[in-house]
Amino acid sequence: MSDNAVLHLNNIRMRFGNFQALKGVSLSIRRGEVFGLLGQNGSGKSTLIKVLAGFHQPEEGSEVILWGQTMPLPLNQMEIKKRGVAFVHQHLGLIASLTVVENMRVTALGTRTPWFVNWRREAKRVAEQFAAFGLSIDPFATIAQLSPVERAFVAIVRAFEDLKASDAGYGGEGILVLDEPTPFLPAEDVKRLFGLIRSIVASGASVVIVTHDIDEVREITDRVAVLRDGELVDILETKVTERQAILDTIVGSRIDAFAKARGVEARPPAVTVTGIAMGRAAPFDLSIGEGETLGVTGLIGSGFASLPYALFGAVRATGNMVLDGRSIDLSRLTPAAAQALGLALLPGDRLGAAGVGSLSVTDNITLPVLPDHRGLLGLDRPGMLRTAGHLSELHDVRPRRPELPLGSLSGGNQQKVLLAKWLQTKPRLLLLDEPTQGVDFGARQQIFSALDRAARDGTAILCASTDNEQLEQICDRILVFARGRPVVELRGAEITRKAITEACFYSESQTAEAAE
Amino acid sequence: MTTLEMSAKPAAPVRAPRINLKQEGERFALVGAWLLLIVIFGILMPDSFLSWRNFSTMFGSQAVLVVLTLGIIIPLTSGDFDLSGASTLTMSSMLIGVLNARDGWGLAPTLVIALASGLVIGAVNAFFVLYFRIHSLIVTLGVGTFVNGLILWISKSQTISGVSMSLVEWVIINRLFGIPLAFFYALLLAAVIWYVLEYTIAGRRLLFVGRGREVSRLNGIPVDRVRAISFIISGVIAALAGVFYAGMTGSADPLSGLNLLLPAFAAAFLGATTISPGRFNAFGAVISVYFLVTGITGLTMLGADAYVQNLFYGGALVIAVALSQLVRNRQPQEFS
Amino acid sequence: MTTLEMSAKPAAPVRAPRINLKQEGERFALVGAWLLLIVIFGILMPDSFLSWRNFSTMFGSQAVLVVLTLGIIIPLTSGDFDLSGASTLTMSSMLIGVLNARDGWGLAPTLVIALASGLVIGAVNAFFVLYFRIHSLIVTLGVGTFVNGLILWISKSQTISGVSMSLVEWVIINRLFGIPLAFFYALLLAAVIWYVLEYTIAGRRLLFVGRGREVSRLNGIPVDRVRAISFIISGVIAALAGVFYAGMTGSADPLSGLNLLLPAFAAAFLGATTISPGRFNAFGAVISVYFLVTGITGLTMLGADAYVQNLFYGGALVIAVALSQLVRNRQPQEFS
Amino acid sequence: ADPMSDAKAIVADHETMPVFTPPGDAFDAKACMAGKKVLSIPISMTIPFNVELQKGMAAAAKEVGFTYTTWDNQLKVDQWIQGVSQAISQKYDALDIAGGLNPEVLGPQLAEARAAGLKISTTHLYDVTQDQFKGVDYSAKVDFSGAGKLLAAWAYVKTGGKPNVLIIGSSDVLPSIPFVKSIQAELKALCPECKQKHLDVPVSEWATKIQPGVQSALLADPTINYILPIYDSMSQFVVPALRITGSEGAVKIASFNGTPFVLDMVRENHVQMDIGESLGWAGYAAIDNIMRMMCGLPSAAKLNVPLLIFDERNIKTAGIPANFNDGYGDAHLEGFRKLWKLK
Ligand SMILES: Nc1ncnc2c1ncn2[C@@H]1O[C@H](COP(=O)(O)OP(=O)(O)OP(=O)(O)O)[C@@H](O)[C@H]1O
Ligand SMILES: Nc1ncnc2c1ncn2[C@@H]1O[C@H](COP(=O)(O)OP(=O)(O)OP(=O)(O)O)[C@@H](O)[C@H]1O
Ligand SMILES: [Mg+2]
Ligand SMILES: [Mg+2]
Repeated sequence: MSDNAVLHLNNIRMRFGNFQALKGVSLSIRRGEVFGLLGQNGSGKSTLIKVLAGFHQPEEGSEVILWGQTMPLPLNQMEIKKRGVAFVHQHLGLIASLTVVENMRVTALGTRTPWFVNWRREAKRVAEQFAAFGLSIDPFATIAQLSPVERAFVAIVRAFEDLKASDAGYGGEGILVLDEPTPFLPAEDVKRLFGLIRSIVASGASVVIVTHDIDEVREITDRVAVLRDGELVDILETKVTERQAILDTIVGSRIDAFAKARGVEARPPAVTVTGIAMGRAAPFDLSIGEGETLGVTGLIGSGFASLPYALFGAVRATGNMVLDGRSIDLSRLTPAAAQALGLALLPGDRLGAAGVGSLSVTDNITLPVLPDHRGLLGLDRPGMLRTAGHLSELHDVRPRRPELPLGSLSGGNQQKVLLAKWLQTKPRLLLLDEPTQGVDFGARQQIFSALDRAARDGTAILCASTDNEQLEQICDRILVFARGRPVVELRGAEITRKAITEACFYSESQTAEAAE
Repeated sequence: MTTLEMSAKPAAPVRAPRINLKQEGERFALVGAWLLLIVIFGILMPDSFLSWRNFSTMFGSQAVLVVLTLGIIIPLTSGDFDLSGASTLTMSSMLIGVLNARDGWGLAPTLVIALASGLVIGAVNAFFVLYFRIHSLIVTLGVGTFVNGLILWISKSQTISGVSMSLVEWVIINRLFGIPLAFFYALLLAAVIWYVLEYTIAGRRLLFVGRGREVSRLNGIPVDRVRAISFIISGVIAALAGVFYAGMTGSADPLSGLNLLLPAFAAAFLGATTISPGRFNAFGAVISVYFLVTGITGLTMLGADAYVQNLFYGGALVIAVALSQLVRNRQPQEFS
Repeated sequence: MTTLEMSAKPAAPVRAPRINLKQEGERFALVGAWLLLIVIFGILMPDSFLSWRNFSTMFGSQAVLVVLTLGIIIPLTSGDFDLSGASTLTMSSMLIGVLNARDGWGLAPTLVIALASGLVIGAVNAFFVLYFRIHSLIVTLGVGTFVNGLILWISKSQTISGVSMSLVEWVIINRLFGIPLAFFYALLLAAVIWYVLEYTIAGRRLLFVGRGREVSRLNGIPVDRVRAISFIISGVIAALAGVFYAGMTGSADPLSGLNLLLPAFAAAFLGATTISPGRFNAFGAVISVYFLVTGITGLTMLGADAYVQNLFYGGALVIAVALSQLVRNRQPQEFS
Repeated sequence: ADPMSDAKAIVADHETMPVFTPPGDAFDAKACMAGKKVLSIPISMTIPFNVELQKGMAAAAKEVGFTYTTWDNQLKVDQWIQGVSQAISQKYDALDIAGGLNPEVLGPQLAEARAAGLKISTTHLYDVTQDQFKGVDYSAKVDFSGAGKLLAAWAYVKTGGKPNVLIIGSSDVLPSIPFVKSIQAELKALCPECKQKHLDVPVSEWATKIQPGVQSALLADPTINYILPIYDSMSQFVVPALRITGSEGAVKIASFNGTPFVLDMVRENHVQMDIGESLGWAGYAAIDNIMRMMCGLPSAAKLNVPLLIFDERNIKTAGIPANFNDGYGDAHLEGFRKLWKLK
């Protein structure tokens, strides 16, 4: 163990029921380093962080040593916070129906007078803190009113403030722990975040960051720990390790990235959309070919994200869609009607909009095909279970126990279930919103190949995403949005991660200029 | 090129759902508690308690509460409270009293009006909840109070007796195996609701709507329509309970039916800990009603003071649920 | 790279300033409705209705309901129902009847015991809800019923009169501006709760816990402790309401207090549509109670029949909330 | 005649210690009740009135020596139904519906009981002017209208012939309609031009509606000088209404039932007068009528229990704290024993 370590985690063991999530993980964080925590979905990264946060109580024998002092078990959440460990948890830990200032203050350290809170003054202070990061977020807006990026920033700024207010913070030290902060952030903001991280590391503090993005890992971290099935596999020096070596360590064996065989031939259009307008943006046209995968992207707020929902009748939009020779008025379209027309939508919010966590995999997966399971005596329950079992097998859902509640599966597996749910209906048009957000490398490749199979069977796919790597891997064509409408089109060999990033910024600045 | 070599372990076969003892124990704990009660009272009073007549009376006289409970579990499943159920029941029985007994209408049109009153009340609840997006608790509380006012008005606060004997016969006088028909109606309704919730698409949709409104919407379920229908069905079933109430008492009074509200909710929630734990379910509700009433009846027969009944009722409710929670390792209950 | 046609749309304007008329309208709609009622009855009965004595009577006599409502909004804020509030109230007033009036204890020890009973009931609720992870509805319903049994037992089902006159004096006889002191106690309590919920971190934590249990836990809020405390505070406040109830009636009876349960919930939910719409709040609750009682009083003075009161109560509840929903464009209410 | 002296005469009739007047011919109760079983279903055993009445009835039955069972319940229809069923299955000979429970709500069940050979009686439900439900054999009716007259006369006397009365009734309680009517009629007869008002509150809403109702009435008409809650349990909500409107002292209360807490209130001067009926006495009288039914004798015209005025004059005789039986003497014990040929 290194001498200047600020935090030792020794032999951390954590079990949920009879499932051992952490099997004795030991690692230490040095002063002033950026430490990456990598691993597949469900490998135990968030669990390790939640143990450190005092949210989960580890088993006897586990040891947390903070600044040379062994923290007594059970760990005390406030004590850890006070000693200068600040967290941005995986799902941010914000309450959507409450205001920014409430979220910033209620759980923060360093509210000087808990017996009288002057909300106006607090709001002013919060606004100043945002301003220091170049943000202008209304402190009295509710979290639900903010965009995903702004939400992420609220959580991050809150953690910084906690760090500053802690005992260690006065000495310019502390540990900032970020559990997958970047999936919400567009590339530009990731850069800003990393700038921020570097500046606080320079002041002597340490940062622990969890991410699935290998490029980010290579850019920002000094060392990475790789977890697999609750065990520490290796600790690597980022500078001296190859990208592929890191990936291989994570997965435990070699997985090649999914590579799409991109067709260049013109396809007959499956869907033609004319004059679609969402919100206040000007209308535009769009068409997707049979078996084509169309990506839509742009900076956050550029309006591409609501396109899948608009085509499904789930948000208000106007325009016309032609599908199989039938003309559909989008302003009258409802999700039920869209489904009847052969459309399918996989929302990004897994357990809030796509599936119900408290119901079983079987219940979730058979929802759109219930009419097929009608027997003489009503629904054929064993048949439904069989179907769910087959689909689980087909999509490699683990564990293969379709009677479990959806919520007890790992994120990647939930996503496979929800995708399987729609793919079995063989939709004409599959609408995706961030289909692999927070999904690990291996599972992503499986999802990509499943999508590719569907496309080859003729399904048209529209995928809204800010994940450029994903877009590069699966799309035949990409539309880049700015100010509510597509402004750049990339196709075939033009599609590279770099080109997408450039297009996003280029288009934004162009439209901004044009507006002036 | 598509190179995809997963490190995957060989695909495990689909495991059949394991029948595990603990889960079955959880499902049938309340039934066990019920049997235990019967055994205890049976030992204490072998003649009077264990008589078939005692059981048949118990089964028959609780049919009204069973039906009312079955009514409210439908909106509970779709995530709404219906606090107006007992008022609907009373309204329906009072309409029978007023139209049939006082004004001499025939039974058939009276029953149509009585059931229609449930439909109307359900529709009013649905309108306010869904059009104005108000919490169902406050709407049904308000509508229930309003209906109570209407009942006092149409009845002039009087008890009305003389409800058609043919209704009385079909509810409580005619018997099968010595048990009044009302019990079998309630059982039949429970079976229908169980079937609908478990084995029909409509039932699945109800459950999805209760567990996730947004998920349901995005899966093409017309959420508002489902909720509206569940309020209306709840109203009609509560009105049906009112019909049985009028048939059972041969009369209608403006108040006593209102006391059934809390027992019905207690039975619905207790029922959700048994048979299909974690879900409001029809047979669970039936068993809860009979579990609680068996205790009360046994105590009454033993001549226990009135307050002991309350102690038993409240105590049994909490203890029964607490035990069932112990069996399932105290996982939080999620109903809605 | 193919550049598609560019649009030239100006950037969206910055968010509008916060104080807007509509929002203020939403906040004070119920107050407006209340004033409207007063104006209408004032025109109809300028002498009797508009007298200060009428208002002081209204203010004084509803203090008990106000206090009970204030008690239940605390667990409501943290996401739990307390259906045992009315039973706690009755228990506390019965303890005063039994100890002070029947057994001749002094007032001070009696009050301590009465308030302690609320604390114990709250703690029992908290224990079952939190240790066994049972839904608060079923626990508090069961515990409430159990307490009702205890009340019947200790009172032998009797009404007990003769509660210490000094309690009666301090509650209802002594006055400030002609209004019985009970009103000011209730107002003071409302102010304290308002302050705590609005201006302290503890109060906001309650709200956090109510809106998101997991998120709160993740942020280091001791969720179970917060919920337990809110049950206990609710119990103690309900017991305080019982003290005022005994002081107001000068007696204690085992049943009548139980009727306050539904009115208290109605007032709590109606109150959540005003002052701080979307949140259970103290002054909203106070205003709701007085809005409803003003209507009832006016109607009674006009000589309306008893059923009209129910019609008004139920109708006003639903209509008032519906109007406030119209003002806020029928956004769904989210309380918990 | 002079209304004041009429009213005073009515009052005076009920101020003396009651004497026993036999309700009919004497009979050998022990002989005809031998081996008989009677089950009584009160409306609710959470009402003290019923508890005491049942005690009285049980005591009387014990003296005669037949099986008497009270079906303990809490105002629940299903419990009443269970009670009837129990009476049938345990081969009782008579079923008594007691203390305000309306037999109409048990129509089908009583018909079944009758078919099974049980005799059915009601105790302390109907007013003497009311007809009994056809499903019932004998009824021990109560002189509510007499009590009504007495209350009216009392208010008239105590206000010096200028009563402005607020009557609190409860139309959902069967006898309260003739009860209120007799108060209204008597007031009208004594003082045709005097104001009176009727506040009608259903039982389940007494706790929430009486107090505001009385307050509103007092504020709307400040000349109200007497309040007649027809049942004792209403008065606990009237007293705070007087306090809160500042009318205590100026406005008096008189009620009916002789419930101990109201007698205590008479002693403490919160209530001016309470008409009492000894429940021990009433229990014997009720058993008397049930036995008449069983022995084939004609029914008593009314429940043979005298009404006695309790006011500051004699309130101490009711006990401190008051109870249901003191203050009436025990003339009934001797009387009934003789009537039943127990001695
Ligand atoms: N809340 C829970 N309740 C019960 N069992 C759970 C729960 N969460 C996880 N499990 C179980 O723990 C085991 C490990 O699942 P895990 O999420 O680690 O899969 P995984 O291999 O990591 O999947 P992926 O790599 O796709 O994320 C599974 O059997 C899973 O069902
Ligand atoms: N509260 C819980 N109860 C039961 N099992 C849990 C619980 N929380 C996590 N698990 C299980 O523990 C394992 C580790 O989960 P964890 O959230 O730490 O994974 P992760 O590495 O953060 O994955 P991801 O990359 O998807 O965020 C998973 O199998 C998960 O299902
Ligand atoms: Mg996983
Ligand atoms: Mg994680």
